Amino acid sequence: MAISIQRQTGRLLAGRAMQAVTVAGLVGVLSFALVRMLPGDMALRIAASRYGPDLLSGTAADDVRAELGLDQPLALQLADWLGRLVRFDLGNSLVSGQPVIDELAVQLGYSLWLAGFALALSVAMAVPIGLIAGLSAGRWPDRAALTGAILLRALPAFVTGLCLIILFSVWLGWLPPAGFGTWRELTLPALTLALGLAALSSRVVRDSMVAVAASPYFAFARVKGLPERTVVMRHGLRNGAIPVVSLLGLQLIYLVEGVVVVESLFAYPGIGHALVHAIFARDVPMIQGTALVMGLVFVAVNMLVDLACAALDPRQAAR
Amino acid sequence: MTKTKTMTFTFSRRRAAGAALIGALALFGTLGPAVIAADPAQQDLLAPLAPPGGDYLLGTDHYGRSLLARLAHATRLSLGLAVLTVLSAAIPGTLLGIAAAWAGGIADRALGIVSDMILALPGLLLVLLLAAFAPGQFLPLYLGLALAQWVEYFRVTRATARTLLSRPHVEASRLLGFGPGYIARRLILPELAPVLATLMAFNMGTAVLAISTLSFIGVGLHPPTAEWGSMATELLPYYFEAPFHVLMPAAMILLTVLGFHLLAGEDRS
Amino acid sequence: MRAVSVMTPLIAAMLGLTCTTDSLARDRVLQVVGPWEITGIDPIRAGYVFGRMGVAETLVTVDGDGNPIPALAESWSVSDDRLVWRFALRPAARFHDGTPVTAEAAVAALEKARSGAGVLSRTPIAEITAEGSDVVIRTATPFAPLPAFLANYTSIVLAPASWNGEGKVAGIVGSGPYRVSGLTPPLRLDVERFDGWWGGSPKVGQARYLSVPRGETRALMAESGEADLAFALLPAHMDRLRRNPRVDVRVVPIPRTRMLKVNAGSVFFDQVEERRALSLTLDRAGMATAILRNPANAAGQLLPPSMAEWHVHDLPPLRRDTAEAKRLLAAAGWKAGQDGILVSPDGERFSVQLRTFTNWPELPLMATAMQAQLREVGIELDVAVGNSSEIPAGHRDGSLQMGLASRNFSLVPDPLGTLLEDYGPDGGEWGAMNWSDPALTKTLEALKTTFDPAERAPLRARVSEIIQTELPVIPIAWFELGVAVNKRLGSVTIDPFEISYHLADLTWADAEAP
Amino acid sequence: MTASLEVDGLTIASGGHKLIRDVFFTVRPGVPLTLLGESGSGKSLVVQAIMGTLPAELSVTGRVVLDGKDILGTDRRALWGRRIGLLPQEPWLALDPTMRADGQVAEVYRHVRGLPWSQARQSGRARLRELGLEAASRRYPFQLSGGMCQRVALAIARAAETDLLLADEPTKGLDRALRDDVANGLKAEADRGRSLITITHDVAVARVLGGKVGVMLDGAMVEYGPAGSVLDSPRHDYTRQLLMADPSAWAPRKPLAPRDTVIEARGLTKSFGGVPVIEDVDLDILAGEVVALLGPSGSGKSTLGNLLLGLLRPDRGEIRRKAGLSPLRFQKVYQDPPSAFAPHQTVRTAFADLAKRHGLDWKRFVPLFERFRLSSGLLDRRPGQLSGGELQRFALCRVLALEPAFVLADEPTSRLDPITQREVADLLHELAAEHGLGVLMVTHDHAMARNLAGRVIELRSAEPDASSPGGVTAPA
Repeated sequence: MAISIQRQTGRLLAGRAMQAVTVAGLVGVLSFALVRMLPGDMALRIAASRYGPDLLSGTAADDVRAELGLDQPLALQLADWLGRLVRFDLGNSLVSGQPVIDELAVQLGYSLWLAGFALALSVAMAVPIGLIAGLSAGRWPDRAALTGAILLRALPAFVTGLCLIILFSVWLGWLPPAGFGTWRELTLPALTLALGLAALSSRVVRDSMVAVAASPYFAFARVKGLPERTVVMRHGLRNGAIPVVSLLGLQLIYLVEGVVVVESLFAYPGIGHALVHAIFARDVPMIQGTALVMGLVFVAVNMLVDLACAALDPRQAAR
Repeated sequence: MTKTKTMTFTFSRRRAAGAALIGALALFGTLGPAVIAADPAQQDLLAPLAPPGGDYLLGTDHYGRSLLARLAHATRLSLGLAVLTVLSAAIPGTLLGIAAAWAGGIADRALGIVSDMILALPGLLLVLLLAAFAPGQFLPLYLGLALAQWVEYFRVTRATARTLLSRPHVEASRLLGFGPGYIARRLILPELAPVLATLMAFNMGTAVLAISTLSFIGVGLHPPTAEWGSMATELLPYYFEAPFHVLMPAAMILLTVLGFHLLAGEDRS
Repeated sequence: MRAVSVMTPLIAAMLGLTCTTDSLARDRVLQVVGPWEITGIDPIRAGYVFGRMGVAETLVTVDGDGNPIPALAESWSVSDDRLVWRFALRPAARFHDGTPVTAEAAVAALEKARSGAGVLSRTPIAEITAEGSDVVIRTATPFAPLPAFLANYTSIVLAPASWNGEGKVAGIVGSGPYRVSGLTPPLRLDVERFDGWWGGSPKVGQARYLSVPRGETRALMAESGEADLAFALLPAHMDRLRRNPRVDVRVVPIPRTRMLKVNAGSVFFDQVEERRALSLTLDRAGMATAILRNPANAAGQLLPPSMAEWHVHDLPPLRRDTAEAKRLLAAAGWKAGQDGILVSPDGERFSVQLRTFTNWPELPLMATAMQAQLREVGIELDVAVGNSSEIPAGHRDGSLQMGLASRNFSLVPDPLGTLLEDYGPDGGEWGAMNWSDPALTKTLEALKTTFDPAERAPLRARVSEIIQTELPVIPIAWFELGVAVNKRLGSVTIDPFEISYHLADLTWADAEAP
Repeated sequence: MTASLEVDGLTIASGGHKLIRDVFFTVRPGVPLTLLGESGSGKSLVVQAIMGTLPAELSVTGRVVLDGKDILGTDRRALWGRRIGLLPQEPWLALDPTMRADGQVAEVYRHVRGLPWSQARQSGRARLRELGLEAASRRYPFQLSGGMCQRVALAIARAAETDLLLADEPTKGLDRALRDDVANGLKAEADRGRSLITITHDVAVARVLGGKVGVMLDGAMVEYGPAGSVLDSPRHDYTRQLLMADPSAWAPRKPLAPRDTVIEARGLTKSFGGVPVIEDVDLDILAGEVVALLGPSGSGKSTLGNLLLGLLRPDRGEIRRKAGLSPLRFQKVYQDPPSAFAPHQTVRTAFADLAKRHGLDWKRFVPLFERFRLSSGLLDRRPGQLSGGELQRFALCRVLALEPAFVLADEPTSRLDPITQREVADLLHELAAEHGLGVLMVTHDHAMARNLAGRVIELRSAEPDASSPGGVTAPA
């Protein structure tokens, strides 16, 4: 059986690796093509992002055009990118001039910290709330949790974030409103994201717990004479976690790209911010690089989710 | 599967409340602009951020424009956009999902790869690039959101339809001579309905919030268009002077999400 | 239930940490926040932040009134033919790597600046050479504003070690009172005191610049005491901050004007009557009150009163008079059409696109306000909020009809630099479009070569007057920089030219005696 | 300590409707009690009343006396696993799918009996060893057969060592061989001095257990007494019917007169994921005969049937149908009747849609409904509101409306109670005779196969560890 699980894992990894390569190629070509089809003068856009509107001028743009070879044939530029991609070279940002890979390393790092912390916070909130709501389905704790979830779900992130800053930074003075580097700066943006995520995942935990609580094995665990707490911990959590894990995977993906609002509100560097700026600036290598990294994160997260599900659920491991 | 779920669309009190809420919003959006005399673009720079009550029922925004009139126009646009986006994503997504599950084999695998690719493409990239083609316009936002959302329906439908198709009652129907159309319409869709309803209710909110996110990063609709997300974003700097004004469009989003949730019915388990 | 009990110690731990780090937080890193992102490390992209944070210096800088004063150059002189400038470097100046600031190093840095998109590339400089400890600059034609061009951040002097073998900037080794201790583009720059600075030892040991794009966040950072200096406050937040006992709000007028650029070659704006009508339609006072929260910012003329040598006090200010505007438009041949929008004799509807951008958050707001105001006289405005490059792009391909921009007249601290670029015979990407005036061109040329202040004054007034009459651009509002200063800081100077935060002069007001 | 349980005057009502009326019995150590009755007779409610797990909306009166104390109406949670143990029905569902077998036994020792983990694990493994499950202790439930799961559940019940053990339909879903195994296991528990209550519809289980038997019908106890007397000389009609319905008690059917071949298979071979399930099978079904396809679970019975119907494609071999027959005339009857109907459709809709699809007149169904004793009131119900027997009869109507030539009946009676089972089997046999229908009946019940079918085909087991694939052994 151990062998079959290993073989299974191997096949899964190979499949995901194939997917990663396809994603890489597709994302690169697609973003290149779309960006080049966009209306407007690309060189001017890049110059505007590089030098700011005060220093922006047509001559600056002409220099940019010549420097970057934007007047070369498109096919040549694309082939150039693909050729470098094979050598794991993503090129330099057209705006900052730094290697894309260096910028992404910084930004992706911060994004993953933020996303990971937000995810952890959301789990820390969603699991107990969902558990209580699920085990009291239809009664007031369930209703209260649902109301809270809808409220948090419906508030734009910038409103939630602003309320948190006012509460934790201005009134209580506990945490800084913006910045990055230590866990203190990380907490508020992560909490903003976590509240939105927990709104959804607490409901999934709840639904999953309702299903588990109605299952014959849950009833049997009680009948065995196990204390309620043991029943929940030993037979509820793990079974209840299986659907939640796949959701967490989806949420992590959403987090890595969907944090633009939070990044901008809390002045936090990240990949969402990088992508938006790259698109505004028509910074093709950065767009390709960010999209590529996000695609690969997607593939990697999916793989982790598969592995986690297999670890949680022996039936999936054997399939 | 010893328990059989019954999919009766009972009109519970919860559903009635949801329908009433959505109905009220729809009414506000359709009749409001006609009934409310104030022009949503009419400015009064000498009376910005007037509190509710007084000359303007809900007060004025930062240009002294009637918030009531703007909310009514915004409701028409935002609610319409949400419904349109969700339908444009749900219908093809569901149909393709059923088709993939039915066809199986290469077609299924191909569609699966396409959906995986779209999921792997950052949704934000798609929307922003489309929006860059026609900045400030309605169409790219709508297209981008629908394009990013259909995959969800496709995946849910495909997974559910695949297990449904292997169930004895579907096999029996095939042996009894029923075709794919009947099976999809009468056997699969009713079973999918609760899941789809929940998904759609959620995505209504997601669509409105996505637009507010876009207007936050400066990719909104042309001024003076009123839309919930951009209203909240524009009023955000005045959070201290006029917190109520920021919360009003947010409250509209809340009511929409709440209404569709109630309408979609009980949480599925 | 169990999970709740797991959460409790977690929360307790977090609160505990909060308290301990809160007491450590007074380790005195001066925090500066502003909206500007650090888009790279090379001077032309991000030199402003190195200049403002006291990392790098220019040969010359300016005082609060915009007069050139010595910086890295102790003194300077210009030859009698006004073609040769000689800057004497401070012998005590050292780069952060310990090497002396030599004339050769300065020349190398300036040559780099001249070859890029920096302001030096727009001067008639013929040659830069090192002669002993002097930097010698030869210009092809007499060029009076040269010191101002040297004060711009793109002209900072960096040590040779700043460049790698390929001639790209690899790190910032400047000569200012602070040296870089950490840089995370695009958001953060950390600096620490450089003890070898020629000007003495700064009081504040460490400082940080954090780019905070949202105005709300900047205000809240000032309010919570997290930021010591918060720049570019939004008007909406200043009143609240003024009531905060810990914060001092300073408002400094800066040489910047929001203005409408119009295509004077288009059927809509080719006659001066049309441009005047446009100007008369705009409710500057309303916008300045509602949006900028200060009616004094309504621009009565292009250049603000703070630019004392250029602002003409007795020039009648631009005003609002919609009746007069309608009359002028009618005189120019525009008649109201069926939907209330004006129509030209050729049947062209007065419907124009206004391009603007979000780098300054008030621009889209003002555009929307103008949209409603122009509507009153029958002009339909389609507001397109996009990227700042769309205005120069539209200027170049002729597709621009109107653009709303914020123009900096102190990029080169002498506005002449900007004016030359914007109102020359061919217009400028951020100035006149399809418009020129021989008298203006002649006056500007004269200013370029006039070194005597007394001769310059009437010429400057002439420039302002011509622009006020002809309105190649329509001034809308002047600019002020709102800064929240935490009261624990002393000796704060806000530089209207945004060249320096003067960190080296700052003190901790509540610092105990050592 | 041993327990005795006395139930007296137990009545359970929902609203005004009495679901259980005046049930009484006594259980003593070593004398097991078996409650016998078909599904819907209220047996499970009795168990729930003893356990204290009845839904709150049901009202309950009477007495449930455990060792002299009336426990009805008290919270019995503290007694679970200590005084009262339960052997669940369908243990493959009642075992935690994500926990290995030994853990599920050991946790009783740890959390109920308070042993340290190391001892708890040892004891858990010892219990499994006693039941011959040593090899299975590190496996997950999905890796165990139904019988093994039942034994794991028994090990759990044994670990708790409660004096009173309730077994709720312990043989549900098991085939005959496993059934006897489970019954003997329960018997052993009773012999160890425990008080045992078993609920079943299987007369054979009651016979093995001995002790006392109570027969339940519509919520009432119609007969109660020592197993020997109740099962050998029943006094109540219903008890007699129940005994008669067991396939072993059926009289062999008159052999039918088969006519020409409706479907034949030659050299059929099918494997799943590289594991051969069917290898080189030849088969002929003639019009007007019932052929039984026998074999233990996993032997490929259903696969063979589905190959014949074209629901699966064979890897090799061919299937020939009688020329000129529309594919619609090859039909199937399913094992689990509720799953063969769309859960949200009323039966009327299902038939109306069928009529519309094939241009049939509704009148055509009416005599079928009458023949199968299906009143028109049932038509407006959904599958969830009908009994298994009713649904299976509707399924037969639905199939017959298309005038089939061949019907694959895939264990059509295994989910039905004995009386309905007999009824459905009889119907199939009659229809084969009347309509010249070829019936292939998949079953694992030898008695039924022998008594019902003209021919019996037996497939050998193709268990994963057995190297020999399934094949036809002995056409009778």
